[in-house]
Amino acid sequence: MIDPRSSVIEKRLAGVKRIVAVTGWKGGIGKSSIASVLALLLAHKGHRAALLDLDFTGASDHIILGINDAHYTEETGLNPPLAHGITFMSMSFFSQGRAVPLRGSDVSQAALELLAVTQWGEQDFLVVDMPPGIGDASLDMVRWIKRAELLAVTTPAVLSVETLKRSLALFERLNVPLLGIIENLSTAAHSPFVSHAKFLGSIQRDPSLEAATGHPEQILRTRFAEELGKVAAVFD
Amino acid sequence: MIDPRSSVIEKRLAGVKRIVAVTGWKGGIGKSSIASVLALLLAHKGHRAALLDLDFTGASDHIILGINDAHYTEETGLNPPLAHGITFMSMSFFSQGRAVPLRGSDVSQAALELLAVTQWGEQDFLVVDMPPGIGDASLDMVRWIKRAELLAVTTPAVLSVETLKRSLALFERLNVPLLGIIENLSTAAHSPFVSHAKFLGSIQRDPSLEAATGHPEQILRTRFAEELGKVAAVFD
Amino acid sequence: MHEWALAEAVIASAAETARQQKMSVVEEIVLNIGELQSIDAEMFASLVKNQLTQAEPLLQDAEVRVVRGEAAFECQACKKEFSEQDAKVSEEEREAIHFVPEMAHVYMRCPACGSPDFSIVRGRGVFIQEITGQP
Amino acid sequence: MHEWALAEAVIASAAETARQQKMSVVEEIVLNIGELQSIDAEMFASLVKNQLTQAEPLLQDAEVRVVRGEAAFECQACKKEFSEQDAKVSEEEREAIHFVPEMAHVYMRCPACGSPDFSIVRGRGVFIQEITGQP
Ligand SMILES: Nc1ncnc2c1ncn2[C@@H]1O[C@H](COP(=O)(O)OP(=O)(O)O)[C@@H](O)[C@H]1O
Ligand SMILES: Nc1ncnc2c1ncn2[C@@H]1O[C@H](COP(=O)(O)OP(=O)(O)O)[C@@H](O)[C@H]1O
Ligand SMILES: [Mg+2]
Ligand SMILES: [Mg+2]
Ligand SMILES: [Mg+2]
Ligand SMILES: [Mg+2]
Ligand code: NI
Ligand code: NI
Ligand SMILES: [Zn+2]
Ligand SMILES: [Zn+2]
Repeated sequence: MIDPRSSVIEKRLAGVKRIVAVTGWKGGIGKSSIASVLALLLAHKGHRAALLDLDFTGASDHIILGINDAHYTEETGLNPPLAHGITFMSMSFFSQGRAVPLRGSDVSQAALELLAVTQWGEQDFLVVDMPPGIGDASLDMVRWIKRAELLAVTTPAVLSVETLKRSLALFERLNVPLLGIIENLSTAAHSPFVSHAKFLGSIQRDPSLEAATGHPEQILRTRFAEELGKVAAVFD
Repeated sequence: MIDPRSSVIEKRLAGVKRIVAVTGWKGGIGKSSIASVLALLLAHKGHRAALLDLDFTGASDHIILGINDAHYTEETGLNPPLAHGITFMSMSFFSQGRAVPLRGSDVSQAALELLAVTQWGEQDFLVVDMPPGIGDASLDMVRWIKRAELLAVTTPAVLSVETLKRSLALFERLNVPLLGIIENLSTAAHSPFVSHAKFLGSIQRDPSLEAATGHPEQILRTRFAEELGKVAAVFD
Repeated sequence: MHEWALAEAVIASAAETARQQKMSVVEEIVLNIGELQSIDAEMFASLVKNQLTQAEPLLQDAEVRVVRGEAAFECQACKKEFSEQDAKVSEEEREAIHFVPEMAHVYMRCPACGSPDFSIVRGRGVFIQEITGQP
Repeated sequence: MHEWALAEAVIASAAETARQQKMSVVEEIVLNIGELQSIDAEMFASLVKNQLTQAEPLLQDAEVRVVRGEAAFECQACKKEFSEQDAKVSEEEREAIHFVPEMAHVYMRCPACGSPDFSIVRGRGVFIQEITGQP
């Protein structure tokens, strides 16, 4: 039995100019916030921006962006809806607000299915929000989305720095290009990555982000979005 | 071919009185900090306390507790070392500070191996630090460690609250007992879980925790440990 | 008809396989359509045939045959084996499973123990079961 | 000799299986010892035999036979199949793999493409290959 799906992935992504995988391999460092707001900012600047939430068991981009009513349509594949200017795909469209208990092998299968049937169309950027850890989704990304560039997130906390160090070493050996490193939830004591050749900038803890959750217009007015916007200048 | 390992798990855990799985299913909410410091506090109170870091691809308890030199010994199995009064087992003993890229199926295999060969001895408590998401490790816990009780962590943030809501509903259906809910990184705006019947208490953001990382004596003097200590009264 | 996208994958994959096996002409493609995904087998076969007419010469004259694959599940918690019939899912849930069969873990439960932790042993979705042709 | 713990698992599992298959006496237990874990087969067989003498009557007189399982890996990234010989690991790394064979993903790489994303197809660790006995 031959699984035909991987043969068509490259074609599905052919209209996408750049693919940016937001990672950092640790949980709770702001990967989803940065991925979602980055897509929002890129769309606002007039780029064609798409967002894929690949954290299937912990999907959150739809909550951050307040995407409740948008729905994919079925045509020659699944057409992701355009929500707040972003072409968006997430497992949340299929799970009706319930928990998604998937083993890693199921995560792989579901990712393969979405990559095979999602018609992204023409995009300047596809931002991919990665789950924590180096598990099936991370390894599949290297295998199937060969053009992905890493946008690595860290915080000044020892635990985040240690995770990033060991993971970057691995992904460098795997020849996955590193686009840059962002420090989030910055404090006076910076992480050692601020002196890394690929360091892009810092984002402070912004207490106003929480209340803006679910409200894109409000998010765009936060200091978080302002600071991320400066970092995102790397895409101009 | 029969895999013999699962037949011996119950026996390996027979000397352990209570098994507490620290979860919350979201990343970065303080699961590892709470699991590690809870084990430390229990040991300090004179309980026999063990700690198993089940977040194989993102192991961090050894960093939190500063366990660098301790090493397991080989006898009629693996005897976990006693570090700072805690009987401790983690994948970090085997990975030499490198990244641990494991697919979910490998996480299951590695967990099964550790559970089959680790000789925990007599313990009042085994605290299990869970990874984020509902993946292989979470599902294996339900399958293999049937006596585990959930100690669920949340924060006041919408994203954490939403994750906890959907996950608790699932685990309730699976008949996994909920020991209690802790709110970490509390702010003035509390999560709706503070009025939950199983709510145990709140822990503030404690800026002194970061500098104490790796130094158990110093951790015990933080406000974080003091507040967690009050919550841990539930174990007396 | 998001099935069109899967049909396109079938064509691409069949061409790849035929070339690997150094065929100069493909005579038959046998598809296995897993029950879980609720894909209409006739409809899917005709989608593949339609795309074949525009495909490269290698594939253009291939027959398309369809075999339906029954879905089978095995619970990892209690080892119970069960079939689709044992699961009750609503229309809306069935649609989610149609697009992403792994959503079965969200909407289906082991009929014996209630766990969502089962494996999809067979009958998940679209596979190429066999390709025959001339060298 | 953490192998003692695995030998204990073998005994417990063999007893379970024999009871499921309604055997009254077990005559032979054939073990498959995967190469990856570097367990000495002779030593392991004798550990199992020693524990048998104290096991329940059902198992007490069983012969223990050992078959060595060669380790085989398949890269998920480039599909290359490879064997243990293709991997260079130090003594210390070998010890980690001895305790937790999945540590192979930390210390070994696909010899063709350098990926740690391979599957352990065969020869991981200790399995019971066969149990024979009388009803
Ligand atoms: N710069 C920031 N200021 C304030 N809160 C933040 C910031 N970055 C992230 N957060 C909050 O931290 C939590 C974790 O962020 P999230 O994007 O979900 O991280 P991850 O995807 O890495 O798990 C969320 O509640 C989010 O709102
Ligand atoms: N109450 C707290 N006050 C200050 N920092 C905290 C608190 N709880 C957790 N942290 C910090 O937050 C980060 C994430 O905590 P961690 O325990 O690793 O979470 P998880 O295991 O859920 O991913 C760490 O840097 C940790 O030191
Ligand atoms: Mg996230
Ligand atoms: Mg943790
Ligand atoms: Mg499954
Ligand atoms: Mg493997
Ligand atoms: Ni359809
Ligand atoms: Ni040994
Ligand atoms: Zn079951
Ligand atoms: Zn390879």
